[in-house]
Amino acid sequence: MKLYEHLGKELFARYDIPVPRSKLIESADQATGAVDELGEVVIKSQVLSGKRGKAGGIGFASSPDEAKKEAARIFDLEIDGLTTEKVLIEEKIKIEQELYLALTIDGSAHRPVVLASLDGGMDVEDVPEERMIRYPVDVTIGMQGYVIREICRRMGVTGDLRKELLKLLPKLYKMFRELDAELAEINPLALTPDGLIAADAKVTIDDDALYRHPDLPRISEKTALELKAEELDLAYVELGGDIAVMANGAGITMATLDMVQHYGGEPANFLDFGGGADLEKTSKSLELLLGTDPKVLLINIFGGITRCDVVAEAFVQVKQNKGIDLPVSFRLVGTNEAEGKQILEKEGIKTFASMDEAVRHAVQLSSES
Amino acid sequence: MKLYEHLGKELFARYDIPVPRSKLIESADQATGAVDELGEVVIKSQVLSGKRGKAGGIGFASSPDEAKKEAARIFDLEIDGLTTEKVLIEEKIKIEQELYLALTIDGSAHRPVVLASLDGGMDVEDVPEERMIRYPVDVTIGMQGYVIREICRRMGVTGDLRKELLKLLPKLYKMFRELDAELAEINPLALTPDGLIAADAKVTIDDDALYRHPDLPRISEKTALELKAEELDLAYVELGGDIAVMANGAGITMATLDMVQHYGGEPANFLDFGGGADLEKTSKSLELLLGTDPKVLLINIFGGITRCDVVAEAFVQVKQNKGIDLPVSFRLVGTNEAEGKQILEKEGIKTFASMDEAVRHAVQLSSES
Amino acid sequence: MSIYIDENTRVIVQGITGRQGSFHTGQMLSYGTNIVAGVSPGKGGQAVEGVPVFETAFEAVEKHAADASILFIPAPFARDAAYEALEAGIKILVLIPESIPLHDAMDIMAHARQKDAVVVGPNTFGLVSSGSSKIGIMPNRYFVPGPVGVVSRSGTLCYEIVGHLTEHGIGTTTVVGMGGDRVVGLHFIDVLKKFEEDPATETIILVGEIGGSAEEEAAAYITSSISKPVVAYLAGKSAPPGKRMGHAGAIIERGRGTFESKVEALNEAGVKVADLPTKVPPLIKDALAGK
Amino acid sequence: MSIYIDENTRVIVQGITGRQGSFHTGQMLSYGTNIVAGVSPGKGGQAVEGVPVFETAFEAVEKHAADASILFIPAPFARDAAYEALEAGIKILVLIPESIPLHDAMDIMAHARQKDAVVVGPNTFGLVSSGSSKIGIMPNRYFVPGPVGVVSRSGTLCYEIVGHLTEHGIGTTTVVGMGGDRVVGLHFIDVLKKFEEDPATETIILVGEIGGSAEEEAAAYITSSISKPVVAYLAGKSAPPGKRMGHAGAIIERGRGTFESKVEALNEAGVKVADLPTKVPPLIKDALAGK
Repeated sequence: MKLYEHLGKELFARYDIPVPRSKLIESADQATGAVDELGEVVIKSQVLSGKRGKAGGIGFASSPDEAKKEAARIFDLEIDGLTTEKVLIEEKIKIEQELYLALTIDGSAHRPVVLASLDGGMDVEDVPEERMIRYPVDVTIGMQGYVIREICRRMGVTGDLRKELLKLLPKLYKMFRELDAELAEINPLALTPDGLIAADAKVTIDDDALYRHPDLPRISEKTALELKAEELDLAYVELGGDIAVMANGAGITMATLDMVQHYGGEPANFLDFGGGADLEKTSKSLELLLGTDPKVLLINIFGGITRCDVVAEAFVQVKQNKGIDLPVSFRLVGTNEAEGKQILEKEGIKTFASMDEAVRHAVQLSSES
Repeated sequence: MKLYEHLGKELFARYDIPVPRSKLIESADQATGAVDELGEVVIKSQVLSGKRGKAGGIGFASSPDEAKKEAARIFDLEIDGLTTEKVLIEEKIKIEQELYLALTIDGSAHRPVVLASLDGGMDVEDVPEERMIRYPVDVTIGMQGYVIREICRRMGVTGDLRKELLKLLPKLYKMFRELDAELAEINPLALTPDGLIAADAKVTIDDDALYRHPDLPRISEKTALELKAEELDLAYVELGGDIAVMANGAGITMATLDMVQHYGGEPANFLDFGGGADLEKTSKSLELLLGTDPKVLLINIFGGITRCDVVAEAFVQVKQNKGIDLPVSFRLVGTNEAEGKQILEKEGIKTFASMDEAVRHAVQLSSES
Repeated sequence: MSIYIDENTRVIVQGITGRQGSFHTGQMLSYGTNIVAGVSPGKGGQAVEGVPVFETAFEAVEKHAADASILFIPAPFARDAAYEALEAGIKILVLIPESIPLHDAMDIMAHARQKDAVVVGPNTFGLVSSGSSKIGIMPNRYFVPGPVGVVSRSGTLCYEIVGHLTEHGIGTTTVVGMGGDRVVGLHFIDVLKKFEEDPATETIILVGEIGGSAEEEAAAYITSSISKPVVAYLAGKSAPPGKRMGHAGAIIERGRGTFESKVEALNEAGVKVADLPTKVPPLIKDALAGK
Repeated sequence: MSIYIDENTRVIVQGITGRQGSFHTGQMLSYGTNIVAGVSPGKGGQAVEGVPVFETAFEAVEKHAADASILFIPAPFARDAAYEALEAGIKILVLIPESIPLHDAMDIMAHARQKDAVVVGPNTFGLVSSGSSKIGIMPNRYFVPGPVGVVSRSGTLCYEIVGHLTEHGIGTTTVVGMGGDRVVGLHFIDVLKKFEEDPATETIILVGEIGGSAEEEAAAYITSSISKPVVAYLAGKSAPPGKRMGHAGAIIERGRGTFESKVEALNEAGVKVADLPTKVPPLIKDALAGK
């Protein structure tokens, strides 16, 4: 779950990481008072995108009028396909240097990794490798002083800035671990006459760990349909084509979409209803797909932990209760395959043994209809 | 630093470990109100000794008069050589079973160790080995559920009692680690109709870690002189003989006392002024010893990190400033030995090279004076 | 021959009394897996499919000298159970559950490293040494002995591909599911190394997908250290790019992670990348024939 | 021969610019210790006694391939410095500081176990392979080569005894200070095992003291595994008993810990216990003479 900058900064403040004074607004009118309160200000679109700066989502103002004008401009901006719902107005801090500092998870190392650079700012992805320090952290001992001293040594940082980092990094790490963050990024981390200040905040929380953070807000970038899918604990993404695809397992679902495209079809969605789904979850998945009004339905089941008889029964149930009157291409193999086929055959539904055939049939159906 | 039961229980409560309702009193008169407040009560001497129960330091009362009488009796009691300054009056809880539960440090394993038994109470030291479960805890992962389940399995505990222990042990462990405890013992841990309640508390905090616990009270079992020594960061214990002993290192100080006794002398004290003491600390140590008015002074220095010249200089300084007019047996070897001897010889002070000779000389001097 | 496990591997099932635990215990037994005990706190003394159930993993390991474990434990309790297995002395730990928090997975991996144990998963179908032992949830019938080693990030897609092989009469030595999460115990490199050392494995299939840099790392490793032919299939060619938060991911990946980057890296390493799952068996046949 | 360290052991000094660090760097160098670098944050680029100083242990190890470290760091910062050394790859870590909190010491030992490193101390004088290398703070002149291995819980008392040996013309192979704290890295058993394996060590001195159960554990180990003669000296015969808090200590010690218990256990193991430090050399002479 990605957090808006202003929420990320709230968490920073909770962990005693310095952030600028600020005001959050929902319309340009609210911007006028901010300058009186904060002096010269920075005006920032609250969108969940790494491209905000380059897209013009950040402005500056030193008078109420200017602030209102800039806020209005930013509220109108579309950034990376996203609209601006809220704008954060912050005091303009005196930046002497822009650092980059992040904690994220390095899957290759199985560890949290510190990324740190003296070359923070907008083009940080282009910083040469030797100027971007990476340090994987041992979770059994956490963020010790020596880690920070070594990072500083590699960056060539000494003196007061090192002292500041020795204070700041343990706080960021504590937050990262305690809040189950996947990412806690500060870019730029501003060196000011008052020390280090987090001028931005990019925080992502692990969705699978949200259950243990009831106090965190719930933010979703999903469409209404995707939200409904989420409630059913389904991995669902809208794609815009006309062949609705339902499969079990992320890899095979992806491969199914690839194959649909390979044979010239257009998938309507990604829907992985997971491994070992029960009758109810399977039925709900089907109903959700049917609700999107596709031209063709492609079901691709390779049962391992998922049982073919359960899928077949769910299909029959939905057919009987709600009706399924679009063309269906049904592939069904794996665990309890015979039982599943029998259930479907009683209803006059044929299945394919081959994924390839099933996909080609579905593409064929979509071009016919 | 050992904590009185009532302080241990305050810490338990801070970590959400259930303790009985209670009242702390400093004179028997204050006991009368307790029964009205708490009903039937237990009256307990607050002394830092494991022998309290057997020494009669615990009483019971169900009326104000009885409470006052019992409290008075306990205030008058001497337990293990200690007097009772405070008494804890607690509600009498309904005990169905007495367990024993402790966390301490097992030096052999380099780890915290859980000690747990279904046979809690006064004679817990005699519980047969197979009924006293020990489980060393891995500090890199802490008190996980599996540890508690395994302890329960070995104890033969299931059901509700296991659930209670699954709640309680993580709290005790958290306290143990966060407060730098050497010991956190609950004996008895009372199983009551309301669940587990800590009916006693024996908590010892690591002296070397007190600096990071400014919020904890400071409790001392030391004499005035020992407290003064503590301020100087000296390991000092009064022993009652007439030969004052000063040496560097706990082992050699002990061995010096052993040898004094071996040759028929009576050491006045244990004083280890540590390794690598500077001039000031060495002088202060000497002054402290002289202040105890011994018959003979025995100095036994084997300089490693301690420098002989520093000790010699300190001795001369004290002699010149305050005067040293008792017989001295001075042994001085090791780092910068030549320089040390030279300093002392200028003042007409001879030294021994052998510890054996120096000790025998000191015993001789004490029998002469 | 087999890597990681064989018919002598003594397996315990943690969470054996649950719906999935008991079902797959039966499946594994019928495959031939040497399941020696189960664990389910509060249910010690029971039996599931004839397998004795114990209160703790310690007890199970103590009484049945087990060396591997498979976990069917809900995600919130998985870390505790994994620690238990590792502490009890288990050296091969298969984590079936999905949705284990990433920080819990990192904790598990750190502890496994201390204990010199191999973790498969989480979010994996497990692993199988074909014909001798399976510790996992994959359908039994496709995993027949043969000369091909398979390592996969995804589950069902792997069955699909192994199923195609079976149809073509080609069996497998060992099939390893790495697991679909961002933090998993085994990486392609670990398994490739084992396949290279395994005399029974003649050729290798790598089933990857977009995201992360595991395939690119595998490609570099294949170039430097693998002499056997490798065939790959990658899922996700048609996937739209996700929106990224911050720059850390990009800094870590350094231009890797896309379908194109992976195909390019693998091709450079001499790996043939099939464009459909059905194209894998012909490529394998070529490889086995030394073409 | 020597155990743990020899003239090839490459040593760094953490806290080299402090009063004790710099003094003992000089002492160790004059003993012949191969000190390759020092560490002192904020003082990188300086030199102490000709030894180059670096910002971090990583840098020192990276540039000088060190394998051992000695710590002169104030107790509150010792754990961090110890972690640093271990993480940088140091395999022999000597912790000189007194008063390291017990929980910090446990943390250090847990991490050292992960890293397969040997920790000597804390609160130790270190260790010396006589005539070739010393990593510690003991006075140089008493540690001359010879056939006796010495392991001690206390420092100065150990010098005293080694000093008596020297007066009698008897030298040492290796002398190890275990450290005086409740949690120390090496126990008697670890060092006894090394002495048993070391062909140069003909006989062993064990210097113990009251409290804990290390001597009793050593006695049991000597009975089962040590063939060489062992002589012991124990301090604390005259010490008054301390007041005990709770029962946990007694449960752990199980009747061990007193002077009498230790003497009895050692005697039963065939160890001669000297009643004065001066009595150690004659007993060693007897042992060397095969009496």
